[in-house]
Amino acid sequence: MKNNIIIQIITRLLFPFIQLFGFYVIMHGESGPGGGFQGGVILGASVILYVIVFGIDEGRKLISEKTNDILNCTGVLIYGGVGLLCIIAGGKYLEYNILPLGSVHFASHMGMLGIEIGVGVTVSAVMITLFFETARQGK
Amino acid sequence: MSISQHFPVFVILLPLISAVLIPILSRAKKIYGWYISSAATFFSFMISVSLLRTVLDKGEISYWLGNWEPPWGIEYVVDYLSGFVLVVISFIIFVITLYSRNSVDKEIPEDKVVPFYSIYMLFVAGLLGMIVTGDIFNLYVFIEISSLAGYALIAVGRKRDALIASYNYLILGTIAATFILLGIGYLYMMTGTLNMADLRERLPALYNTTVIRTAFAFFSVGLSLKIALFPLHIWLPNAYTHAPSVIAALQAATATKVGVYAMIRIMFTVFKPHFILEVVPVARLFLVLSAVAIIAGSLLAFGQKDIRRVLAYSSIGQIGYIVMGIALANRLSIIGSLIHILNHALMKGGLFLVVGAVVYKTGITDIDGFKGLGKKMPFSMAAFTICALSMVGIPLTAGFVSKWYLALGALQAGKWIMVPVILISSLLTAIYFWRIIDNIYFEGHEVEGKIDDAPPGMLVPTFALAFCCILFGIVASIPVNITGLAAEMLVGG
Amino acid sequence: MIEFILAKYNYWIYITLMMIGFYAMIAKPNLIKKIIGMNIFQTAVFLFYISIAKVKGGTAPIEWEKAVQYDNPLPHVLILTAIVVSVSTTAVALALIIKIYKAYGTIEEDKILEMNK
Amino acid sequence: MKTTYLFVVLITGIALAYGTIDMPNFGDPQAPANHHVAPRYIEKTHEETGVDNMVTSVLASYRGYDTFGETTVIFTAGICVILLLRETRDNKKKNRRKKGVRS
Repeated sequence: MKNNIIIQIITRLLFPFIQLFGFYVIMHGESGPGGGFQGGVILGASVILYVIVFGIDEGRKLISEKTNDILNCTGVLIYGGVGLLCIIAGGKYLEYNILPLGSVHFASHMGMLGIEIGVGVTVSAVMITLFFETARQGK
Repeated sequence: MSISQHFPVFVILLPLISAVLIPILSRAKKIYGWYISSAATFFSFMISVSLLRTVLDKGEISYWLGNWEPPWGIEYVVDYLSGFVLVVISFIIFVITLYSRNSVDKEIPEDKVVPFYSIYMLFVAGLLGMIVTGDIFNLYVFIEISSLAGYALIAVGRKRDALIASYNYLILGTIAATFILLGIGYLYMMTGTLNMADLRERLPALYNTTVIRTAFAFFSVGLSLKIALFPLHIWLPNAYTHAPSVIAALQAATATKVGVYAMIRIMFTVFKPHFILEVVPVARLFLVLSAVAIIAGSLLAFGQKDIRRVLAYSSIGQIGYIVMGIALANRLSIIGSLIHILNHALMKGGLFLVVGAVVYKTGITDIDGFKGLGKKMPFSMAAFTICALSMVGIPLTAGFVSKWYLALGALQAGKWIMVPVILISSLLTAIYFWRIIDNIYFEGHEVEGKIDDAPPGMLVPTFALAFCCILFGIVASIPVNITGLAAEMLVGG
Repeated sequence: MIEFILAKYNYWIYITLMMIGFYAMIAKPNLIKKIIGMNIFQTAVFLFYISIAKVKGGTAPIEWEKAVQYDNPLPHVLILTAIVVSVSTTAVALALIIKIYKAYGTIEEDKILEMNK
Repeated sequence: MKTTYLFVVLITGIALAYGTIDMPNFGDPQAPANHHVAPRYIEKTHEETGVDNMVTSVLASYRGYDTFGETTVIFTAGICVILLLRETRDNKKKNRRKKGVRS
């Protein structure tokens, strides 16, 4: 699809909006359907769409193998890190209420948001990894 | 507020976080992967020991994740049983991790070492998580972590057969895990809870419903597949044969043991012994299956030429011993089972480590290729002989203790027929190991070229395991006391 | 009898699906078809869990002033986890199949077993 | 061979059907699954965690550790695929050379 100008332009147009929607779904998980996993998959899908249209080499310019590998790990680290923060703050593992952020509800909110972001990062990065690693096999 | 109250969760977090850190930190140098893994498994082992000591002093530890009280939140439980198994498994894992450095250098392509160690640590985290958890769905999640990692680890074996072995393991493992998931769903449907202790209280009223019986059937089949109980063992020989040596040792010594532990949890903690003995007499079925497994495993080990295949089939027989103890379900037999978990992990781990050392030095896995190795690799072969003697169950080795308790348990349960089964199988084991030991020491020098013994990085861990085989044969009272407490907790007096 | 069957119709559907998937998983010689079977098999279990969660007249478990009754949120959570597990297993299985195809040149199980002899 | 497989599948199906006999009806509000643990999630979510979506509150807070496990599973899958499929440039060159020899 490298020569099809219509698809290329439409993809470029849609690309930021798909990502915006992905972020929205991650953030919105607390009050409506959504959450880290779903949003992460949408984020990953945006990159996959981009790679399908522009090819693997262009896609690697967008997100390099090294960044991708590090993002894979970052998500789990964020999740584990939030848990450890709760221990440092004097609670049990993953006890968000204890985080010193003012009100209990706000702390709990922030804790959940933190782990949702962690899940989202890992899921999107892994989706991209899966796609790149399998797509490269065709070469 | 001391840090030690968080130990139950740190045992799992250490390997898990290090699995995540390895791909980031060992970009600079490949060997960092091994350093991080060794450190993490060492601290996990230390924490396990400290947990067991706390349990022995003060009784059961319960850790509420997120501080939600069970059954609403997830609970971690360390009691006599999980404390004991935790120490055993984390010790074996630590020893094998120490050993892995040379073997991985030799058998894993250089560019795969970093992800290899990362998955290795995930596998470890999955196994340890399965032991500590007190929540039945959490158990499923950790089963899946360890099995997914296990599939990939087997697939990195050098030959292409490893791929197909891993694929078959994946299909059967997924069937097993899905059956377990289904069983969990059935239990939840009837009780409304996922906490093991809570299930134990709520289930007896429902023992006569078809739903609970089906749930138990699916748990049994799923877990039997995971531990490779005899008719469901087909994935195991190929997986152990084609996996890299370190992984074969790790799988043989720990993965099936943790599966057996999960089985004990389901049968004696979630359900009560009364259920498998009287309400639905599956204990009898398991007893027959275990007897068949013991004999068939030993017989099948006979015809094999590849040493790893001999060990794999012998594993199937040894799993039979452990299940036999569970099926007899009295105090002595449970002690026998639990000690056999320890012993078999030590012996089979030791044997596979020696095989790994031979592969490292010569690349030979045929039994015939072992001829004359007794002179070329005297230390490795000495360790092999000790572990083999322990497998046979010679007095003063660890293998004797567990078989003794299993036989006592069988007599107490009035199933005296199991005693000759144990004796015959020991005899068969003696014969097929004799074939190998005969090759090692008394046959001519077939191995050509200059071969010296394995490097100390491999010898020391192997000897640590072999030494423990003798240690726990002579000082049997330590494991017997601890498992005695665990058995009392499980089946009462 | 009819009432008994109708009252549990979701469960009958899930049992049928599960049997289809299970059969494909163990009987099909094509490795990809096995994976398809595996997915049907696991999806059947998801259907079972979601069926447990349903309460007559209940709405999605998100707070809403007009709601009279909510569905049970716990099975939804469990199955979210199980879906992720299923996706991961499928990914690993497909990666294995790619490697197998490269090593053997086929993905028919019987041919591979012949080659291994 | 096919009949054996069919037999296994049928046994499984019969076991499942047997298990269905005592199940609560579909959508039954009185089913035990809806009574022991679940009501707290429904009634107290807002009070205890401050979010409106009960699925999220259970997923992230009450049973947050399961979700940690879930994230680990997906991470495992990613690393597994990297382990299985990734080839560095050196290996690729070697492979090409091998192919060249064959042709």
